Amino acid sequence: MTGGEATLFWVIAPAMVLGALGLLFAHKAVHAAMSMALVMVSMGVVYIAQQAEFVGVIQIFVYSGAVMMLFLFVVMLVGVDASDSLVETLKGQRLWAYLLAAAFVVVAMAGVASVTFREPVGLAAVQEEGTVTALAREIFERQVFGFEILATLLVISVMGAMVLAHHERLRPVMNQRATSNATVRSMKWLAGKPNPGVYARHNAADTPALLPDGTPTEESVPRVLVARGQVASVTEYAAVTESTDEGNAPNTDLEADSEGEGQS
Amino acid sequence: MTLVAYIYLATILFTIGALVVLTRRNTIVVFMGVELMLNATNLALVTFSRMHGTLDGQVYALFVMVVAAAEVVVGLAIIMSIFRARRTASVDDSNLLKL
Amino acid sequence: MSVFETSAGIALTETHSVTATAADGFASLGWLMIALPLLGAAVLLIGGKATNSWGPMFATIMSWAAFAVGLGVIFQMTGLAAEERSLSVQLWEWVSAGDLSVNVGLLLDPLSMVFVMLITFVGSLIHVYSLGYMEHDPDKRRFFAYLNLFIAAMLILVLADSYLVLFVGWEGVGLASYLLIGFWNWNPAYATAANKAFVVNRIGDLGLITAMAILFATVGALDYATVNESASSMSQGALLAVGLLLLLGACGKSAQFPLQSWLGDAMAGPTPVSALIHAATMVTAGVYLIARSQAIYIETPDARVVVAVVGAITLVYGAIVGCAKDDIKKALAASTMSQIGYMMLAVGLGPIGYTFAIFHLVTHGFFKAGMFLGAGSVMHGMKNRVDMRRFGGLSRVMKVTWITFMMGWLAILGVPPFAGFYSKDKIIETAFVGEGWQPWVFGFTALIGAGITAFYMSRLFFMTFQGKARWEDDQHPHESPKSMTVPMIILAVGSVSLGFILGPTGILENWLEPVFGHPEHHEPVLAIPLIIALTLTLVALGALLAYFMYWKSEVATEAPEGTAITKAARRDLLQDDFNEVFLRKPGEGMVTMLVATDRDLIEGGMVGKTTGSLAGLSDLLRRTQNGFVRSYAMTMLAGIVVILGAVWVMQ
Amino acid sequence: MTDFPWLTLLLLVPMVGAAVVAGMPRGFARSRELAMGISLVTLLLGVLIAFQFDIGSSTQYQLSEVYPWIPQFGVSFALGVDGIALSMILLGVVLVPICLLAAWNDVPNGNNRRQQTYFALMLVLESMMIGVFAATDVFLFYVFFEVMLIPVYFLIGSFGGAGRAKAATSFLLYSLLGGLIMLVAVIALYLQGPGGTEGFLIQNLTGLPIDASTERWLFAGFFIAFAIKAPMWPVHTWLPHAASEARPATAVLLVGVLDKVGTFGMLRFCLQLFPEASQWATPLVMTLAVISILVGAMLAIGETDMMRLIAYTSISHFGFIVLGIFALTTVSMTGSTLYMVNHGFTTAALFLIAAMMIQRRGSRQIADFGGWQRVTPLIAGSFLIAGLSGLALPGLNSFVSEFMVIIGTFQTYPVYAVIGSMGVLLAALYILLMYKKVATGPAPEEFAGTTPDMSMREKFVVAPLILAFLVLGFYPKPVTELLEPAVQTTLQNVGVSNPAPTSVDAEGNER
Repeated sequence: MTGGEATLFWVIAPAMVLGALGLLFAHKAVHAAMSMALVMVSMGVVYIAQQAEFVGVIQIFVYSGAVMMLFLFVVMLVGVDASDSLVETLKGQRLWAYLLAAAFVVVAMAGVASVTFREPVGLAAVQEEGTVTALAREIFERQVFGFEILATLLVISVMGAMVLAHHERLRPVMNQRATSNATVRSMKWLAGKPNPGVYARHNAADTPALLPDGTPTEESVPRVLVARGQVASVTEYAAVTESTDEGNAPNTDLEADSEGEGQS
Repeated sequence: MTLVAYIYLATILFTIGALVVLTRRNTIVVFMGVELMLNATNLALVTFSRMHGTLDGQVYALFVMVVAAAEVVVGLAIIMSIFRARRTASVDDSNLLKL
Repeated sequence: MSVFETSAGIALTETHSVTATAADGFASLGWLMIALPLLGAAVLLIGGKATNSWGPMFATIMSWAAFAVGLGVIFQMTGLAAEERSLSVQLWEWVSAGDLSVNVGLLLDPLSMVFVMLITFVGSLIHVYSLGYMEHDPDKRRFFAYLNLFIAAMLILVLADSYLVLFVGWEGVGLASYLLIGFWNWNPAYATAANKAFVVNRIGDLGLITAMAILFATVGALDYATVNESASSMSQGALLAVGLLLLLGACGKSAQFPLQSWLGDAMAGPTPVSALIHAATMVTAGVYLIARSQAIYIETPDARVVVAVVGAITLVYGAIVGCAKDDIKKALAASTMSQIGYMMLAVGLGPIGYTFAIFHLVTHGFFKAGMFLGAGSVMHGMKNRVDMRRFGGLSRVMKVTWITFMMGWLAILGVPPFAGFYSKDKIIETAFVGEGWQPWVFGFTALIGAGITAFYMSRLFFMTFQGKARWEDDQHPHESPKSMTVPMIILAVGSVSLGFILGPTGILENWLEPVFGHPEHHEPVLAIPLIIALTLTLVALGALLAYFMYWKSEVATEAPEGTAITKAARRDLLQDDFNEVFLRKPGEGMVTMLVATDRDLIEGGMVGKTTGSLAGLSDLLRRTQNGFVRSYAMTMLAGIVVILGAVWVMQ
Repeated sequence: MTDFPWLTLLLLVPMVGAAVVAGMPRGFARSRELAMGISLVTLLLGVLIAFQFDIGSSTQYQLSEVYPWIPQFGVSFALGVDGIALSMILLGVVLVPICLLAAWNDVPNGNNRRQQTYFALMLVLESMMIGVFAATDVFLFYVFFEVMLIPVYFLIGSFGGAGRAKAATSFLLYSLLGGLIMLVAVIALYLQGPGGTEGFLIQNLTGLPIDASTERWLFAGFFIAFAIKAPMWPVHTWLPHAASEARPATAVLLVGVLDKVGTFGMLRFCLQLFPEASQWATPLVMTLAVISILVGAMLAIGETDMMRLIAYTSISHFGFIVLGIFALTTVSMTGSTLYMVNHGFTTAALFLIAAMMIQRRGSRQIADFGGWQRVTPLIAGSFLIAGLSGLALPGLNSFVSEFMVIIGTFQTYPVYAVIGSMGVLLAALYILLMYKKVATGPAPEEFAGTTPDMSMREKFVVAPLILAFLVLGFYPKPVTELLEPAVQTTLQNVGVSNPAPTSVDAEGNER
């Protein structure tokens, strides 16, 4: 290891360990993914430093570029906000995990330390005709069978992913006719749902209409808004009407609303 | 300072990856832990390749990457479908291995 | 059928020996005697309902046909010199392995032919009788099939030329007896009686099997010829063992003490069965067996004495039981037991007794069968009642039955010149022959037995036919049809005449001489006329006592309380109670215990505990399989640490 | 034609037949006829093979075939028969068609494959049966010994009665336990042998110079497996469960043929391969055999379930067989091997006829019967005949063999023979008590007159069995002639000669 490489190593190795620790301790999946990406890129750099240029480039392109993006994509799909609860559900899991990990580090490092490695040969000899060429020779001559099998594996995994991600349609698509038929058959909202309420100060789709007895009805608001919890409260406008019409004390907010509405 | 330093680094990364797998419950993070472990192994392979002066280690590192990619593809698809079905990405909630 | 030249021979006393020659001419068809009734049984059983109409008649014809073949053989035999009257018919090789080789072969000799005559003649008569007796039974066909089966088995028994073939007949008659006792097995008690008969007989059979095992181990063969020849070279211990085990077999079949308990219950069968099997033929098989095995008994006087003692005990035992029974058939059964005791006593006395035993066996076959048929006839007229206390005065309404029964009664009493006088008195005389305590004990036992016999047989006769009628109200006794009375008449004629035809003329003695030899004449310890006088006096006393008690005085319709001994005698001298307490109860206890052991200790304990602990262990291991991926991963890491640690430690 | 692979063919016919039956389309209506045809072809082939067999031949195994199978481990696919094996194979191929006929309506033909599976499994079983008896390679024998369990497991487990799951598991675990112990012994035996590519052939393993303690361990390994299979007290508890929960036809093949592998194995492996150890263990084995006889019989007396009762009688009978085998005389061993054949027929008749009554009554409990002689006279009558065969009535098959066992054993072990012969008495008790409770007594009103007696099909099931009783009872010579040379060979291997009659010894004069 030359001095330059050593320097690089001492810079980049702590970075990688930090990134890994980030993965371990980050609460949010996105942060974890970002730390992971850091490790991946650094890893690519290390490969290049180790005369494995092709592998390093692939590491950066494929891993950091494709795989990590895929992770981020899924994280987005699942929910960026999703964060881990720090409460451990399995009794003793965390403690044992750290203990075992410590034991592993000690044992593994002791094992590596006890081995006497011979003087590094270096790759200069085998990569005489160029890194990529040498590697290609290796892959397409000696390991071509394994390579083919890997290719098959990739195809199969793609198929598998497609099958898994594909959503089988269980019933036929509801076209307009089917929808109207279903509506009639259900005997509900035959004449269509009520429109959103129209008020003097607000006539957006998020305000519910009022029923004859003065209660607001959620059916008049688009479903999406309900799901998002973005339905506006009727009381907001009722307060205004109350102040303009003091003599008529309302029993409830809603009644007040309706009265106010009627008067205005 | 010898090439063994890389091996130590790989060991540490591998351990951290294992810890991630053992302690984190978010499936995606666990998965990333697995990737970290694979990468640590790759690092060791590449280092050994350089030590011995053969390209085998690099080839295997490449192969591991391919396998990992395949694994990621399928694994993430599985995570997606589990998430779709159960609205959660926690490993513990899906103790499907138990009858 | 192949005919082998064999050396089947009858060894007797050292000087006297007859070798069986291969049968030729008509006698070579001797197997037909067995085959014909067997065919009858097969046709009736396999033919099913199709043979309902003609089956019984067919069976009867088959039985008579066997008789005819037997006659033919005898006729051929009479044409031969006395020494050559032992014919052998070899059929096929049956059991063979290693040193064991047993042929299915028949031995036609004077002894077996006497039995053939008795069996087929009395048997055929009883077939005829049954035509009438069983006329209205829905299962008549099955009954005749069993009868034919019995005839065939009995003929195998007496015609066999080896112990093993004899054993086939031996168990065969046991089966027929089982089937016939249980013929009306809709009554559970009858089914139980049938089982009892078979099982008690099996105890005897066990003796026979063991005897055969000893014979094979010592002599290496089971045919009479070889056994007789080698008997003298057997060790005393083996001889004694064989003698006693054969006796055990004989006791079972002949209802001798201590295996006599089944005979009384066997009266559950239809009366013709009781007459044929449990009076005339099957029960005498034991006597036949001992007589046939004379070569062994000659060598072992100890076993012979035991035979005589068993006979003596049974003859008194049966007589005592006979005095107390009110059931006409059971009283007759007790009498049978007692009379066979006489025969057993006679064969136990050795060569001098064999001929008389067979003589008594034949006459007994006639008069006892006759009396059983008479009892059947009475039951036929009395709606199957058997309680003699509700009989009485039947002499007026059932003339033929009365007369024929009377002939049998006089014969069994031993009144001259009826058959029993010649045969039984000879046995009593012979019992007095000998030295030491034996003649006195056996002689007086036989003598007193004769007196008691006179008492209980007269009691039976008077209670049934004489005195006042004590019938229940619904009874209208009537004489039985011709098919029943004719056989009774023929048997009665035999009871009257067989004695002086066969006895004083020496016909039977001469006929059997090739088998039993000519024993030297021994003088009894008492003078013969004195013995005869004593016997007749005792008989007269017994009959007179019965006359006063059961004819002249009123007979209670309900059995009186009676003394302890009467009560015991009514219960077969507590034999069944003994068996119950000492055999059945412990046996049942043992079975219950074993079942519990098997269930709790072996299946529940040994096997159950093993599987239980295994299941417990796997339950523990199952806990680790909690379904959490991370737990599993942790075990993997632990495994890796352990492996690495191990490697490290080893380095 | 002697080089023709007859035994392989015999093995393959039912196997291929099973595949054909199983492969028929779902709901195929003629699977029963097809299976029956295949089993009849097998029977025919078996008879043909029996005619190829040369009784006087001096070679131990005839019609033998040896093909290398796993030469690296010394395993070969070697088949061959001696008289004993041939008689057991013949018993099997005769019983299978009878059982198929008896099982005709066991499984209705719905819109599924159950019926086909059932009959196909029976054929597979037949094939395995042939294989296990014909194998002359210890390893091949072991393979058949274990593979045989699979069809039986499914026959019990998916076609049996209410308690089938427990019965099948119990059967499987017991057998596997024995099999595993045997496997260890098999491998250990190979290591003792000459090795090589045919190191598992019985011929190459006979007469090995093994030291005494090793030989005893090996003997124990084999014997335990066979004792479980046979089954002997105290490892018998699986049999009553299996026999009572299985379909009667399965129970027949299981008890009638398969369990004979136990006693067959004792003859062929324990005695032949470990003669010293066999003699060393004889007192123990004989004691167990006598206990089996008596305890089996007494348990039968105390049993209330008809099928279980019959199973217990088999335990008693197996005791007799083992007794005769280890008595080591020609008479007793010929008796035992003949008993193996006879017992097959007797048990078959008992199980099948009892099943006919059980099917009509709808209960296995003896107490639920009574008076059936008047309901179904023909069935009750044949049941009695079968029972009489079971209690060894002379003139029926079992007698000859039982008698030979007793007197043959008496030659060498009189005490065991006498105690064992008590089983004869107990046999009368269990059979007659059962018959009394089942068939005698007043006719039950709810069944009399309305319950059909034996159908034509059932008559065809029972008739060959009763015919076999009579033929083997009166003329067993063809079978004993087949068995005796094989027994003699075994005795020679053990190095025992028959005891001479003692009187001749004592006197020194020959008869």
